[in-house]
Amino acid sequence: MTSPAASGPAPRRPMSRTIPGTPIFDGAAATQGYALNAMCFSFNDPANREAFRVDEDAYCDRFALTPQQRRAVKDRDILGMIAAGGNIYYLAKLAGIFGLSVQDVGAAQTGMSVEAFKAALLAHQEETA
Amino acid sequence: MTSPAASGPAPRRPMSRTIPGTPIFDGAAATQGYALNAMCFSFNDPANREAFRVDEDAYCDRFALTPQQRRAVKDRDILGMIAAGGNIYYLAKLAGIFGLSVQDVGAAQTGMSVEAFKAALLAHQEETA
Amino acid sequence: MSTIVGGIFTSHVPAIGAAIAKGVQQEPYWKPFFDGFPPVHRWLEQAKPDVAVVFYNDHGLNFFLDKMPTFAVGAAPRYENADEGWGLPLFKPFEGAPDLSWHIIDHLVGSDFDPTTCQQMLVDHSLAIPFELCWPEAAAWPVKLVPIAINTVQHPLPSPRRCLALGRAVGAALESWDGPERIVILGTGGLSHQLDGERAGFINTAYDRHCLDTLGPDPDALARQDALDIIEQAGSQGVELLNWIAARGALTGRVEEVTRNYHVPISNTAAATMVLANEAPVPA
Amino acid sequence: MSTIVGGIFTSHVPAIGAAIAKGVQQEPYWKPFFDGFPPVHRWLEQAKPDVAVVFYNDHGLNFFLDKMPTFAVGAAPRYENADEGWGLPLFKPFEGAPDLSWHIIDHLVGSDFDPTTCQQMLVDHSLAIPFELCWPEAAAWPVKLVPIAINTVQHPLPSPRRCLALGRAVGAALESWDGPERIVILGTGGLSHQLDGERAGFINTAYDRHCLDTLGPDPDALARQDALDIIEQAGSQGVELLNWIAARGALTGRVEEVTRNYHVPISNTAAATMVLANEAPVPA
Ligand SMILES: [Fe+3]
Ligand SMILES: [Fe+3]
Repeated sequence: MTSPAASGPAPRRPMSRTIPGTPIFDGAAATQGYALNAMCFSFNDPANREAFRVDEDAYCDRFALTPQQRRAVKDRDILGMIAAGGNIYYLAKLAGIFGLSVQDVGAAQTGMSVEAFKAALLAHQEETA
Repeated sequence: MTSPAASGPAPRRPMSRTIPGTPIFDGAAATQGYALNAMCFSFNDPANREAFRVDEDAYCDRFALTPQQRRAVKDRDILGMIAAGGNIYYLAKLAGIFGLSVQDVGAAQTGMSVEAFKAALLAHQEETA
Repeated sequence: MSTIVGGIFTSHVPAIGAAIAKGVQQEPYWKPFFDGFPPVHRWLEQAKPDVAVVFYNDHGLNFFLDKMPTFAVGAAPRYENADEGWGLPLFKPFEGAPDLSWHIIDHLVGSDFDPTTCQQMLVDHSLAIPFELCWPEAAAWPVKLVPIAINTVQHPLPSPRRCLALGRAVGAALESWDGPERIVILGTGGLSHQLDGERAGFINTAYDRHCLDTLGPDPDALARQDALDIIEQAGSQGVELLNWIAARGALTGRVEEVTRNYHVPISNTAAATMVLANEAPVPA
Repeated sequence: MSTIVGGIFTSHVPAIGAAIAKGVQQEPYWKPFFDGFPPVHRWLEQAKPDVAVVFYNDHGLNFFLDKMPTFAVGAAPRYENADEGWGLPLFKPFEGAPDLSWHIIDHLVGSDFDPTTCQQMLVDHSLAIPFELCWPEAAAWPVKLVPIAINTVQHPLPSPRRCLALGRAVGAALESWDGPERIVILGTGGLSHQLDGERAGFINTAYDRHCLDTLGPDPDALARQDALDIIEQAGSQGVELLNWIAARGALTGRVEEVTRNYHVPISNTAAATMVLANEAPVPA
């Protein structure tokens, strides 16, 4: 599978409405992120996960990741991947390769420790009593 | 690609409306014909066309064609393929392998000679004068 | 004449599947969630459905951005689960009901819906985990499946109003189905949660409770929000509420709440379970 | 503000591509068909479109029955043609207009259409041959592309009324597009022909003439038939008229016929070509 991008990603259009801290995966993001998401989608196949583990750079080459996407992947930078057009449903497959749980991913994006992130989730229990 | 059929084709439901001599490729036909159409779709790839040419039976096995479909393919029987759920848009790719033009296919289905079939088409020219 | 027995609404977090696989349902973290299911099982024993029509969202198993449907209806004789990227144990296969699928598709297209039809389709945890929760330890699933996938991944998402209308059109199709089947509707996903962005971990228990209170008696109220309103209130993945709204729409009769459970958190999610029985209106 | 310059409607029979490849356009069999195009070329020189929005049907190249959309909108930066099973020479690639594609998709989903969106998409002869006919000998296509595929392959087909509404919604989206583009609409396929069944070879010149006469002034009249009515009158593949009806819907102004040509037969098909110019209504 190759990226359909002929001449680099289109710039993201301004969203008509923003929700703080909440990425909206719209057409502009989908256009920008196609290569990265295509790579992540490929990880449904265990052989592809293994190929990524063996040679990460070569695997990113195969999907023609943009420099921004490559850097974010190299740095395990979730917010960076999202800024580069990554969609969390596909990125979750890459996070799995990195051994990250959804709590790890949440903590990394919010700047909290994993313990603090889990504690914040548990704190909502009181509201359900 | 494999057929999704677990236990053979469902019987075709009666159509609510029929147009004489005109197959309607509806859900019942699509269910019945999936394996045959999947095989024909695979012929977009020239390597698959070649594999079919080299060993037709083995290729039909790979797509788990029903006995009715296999027989129609073996006999180059277009109406038989359609009765077995084949759709003309996909069958056209198989017809290409058999070296049949759309006039050949038309003639075969109508029981006309190819010359007579072409002449009938040309006869409409008078109506456009 | 077929019967729509009711709707089961439940979260579908992958970690639930892992907990089932490990058999830790009675541990303190999990017990409050799994305790919501014995009433569901008792209701199912009495409702005895033969077919499940399931509104869910694909998480990048069967659909990618090359062909991303707004609404997809399965019409396969059989559906398989497959590796979603984490190498987890696979779920049992599902027997389809292609004749009923095509009946629904005919009705939808005839009612100005534009579904993508899928004669071959992999189904992911968001469909399989609710089955595991409803029918634990079944050797084979006791119901046939019609899967209906709603795009909750890529904007523009269908509006809540459109999803409710989709569900209602499916309900009307089921009512006009001549077979003897007893049909249960499932809506999976939610409630509030957010996996991505600086607001990851967002949960809104007040909004969730509002949704649980409103879904049965007044689904149109939920459908007056737009998808971004839901995301603002329930988090980016909380928008899986669209599946609940569509499923609610398919309950065409008088609905009555049979059971509900709400527990926070399961993984990053506010987990909810609800059953609404569907009583055909008594002719006057 | 963008401008919808008009619509080009034409048949897309694969044999036309073969005739172009062989350079036999002036032979007696082909000349009456190709003679329809110099007026189209003259109109295009003056209309100067930058973008083509094309309503067509995929013939089993990009879509199979595993994921068969009712309506699919391309949103790729580039589209390629590929082998459709006959090993014919490939057509030139097409530059996309993804921003405009997404604008259309946003508008469609916001208007209760349920498209499948395609960020990667192969386009077949039914899109490429009309391009070859409109811009012969172009080194590269002079327009960017937004492809919109309509299911004419597997029933239930969308109704003519729904296709007209789709086109009108696309037209409304184009009118609300802020860019300076000059946009041409294409509708491809038809007119009457039938490849399959004992009625193969069916052609109905009276019905075709009715369609050509009615499309410009009264498209709603064509949309009052259902898809099976069209098949009865125009043959099973004559239902590609749905693409024409949708394309007509995208012409939102006052339309005027620029040129038409009708010739029977090309291969098994009654071949037609028509241009309708689109004049924005003058504000009162
Ligand atoms: Fe989910
Ligand atoms: Fe065609």
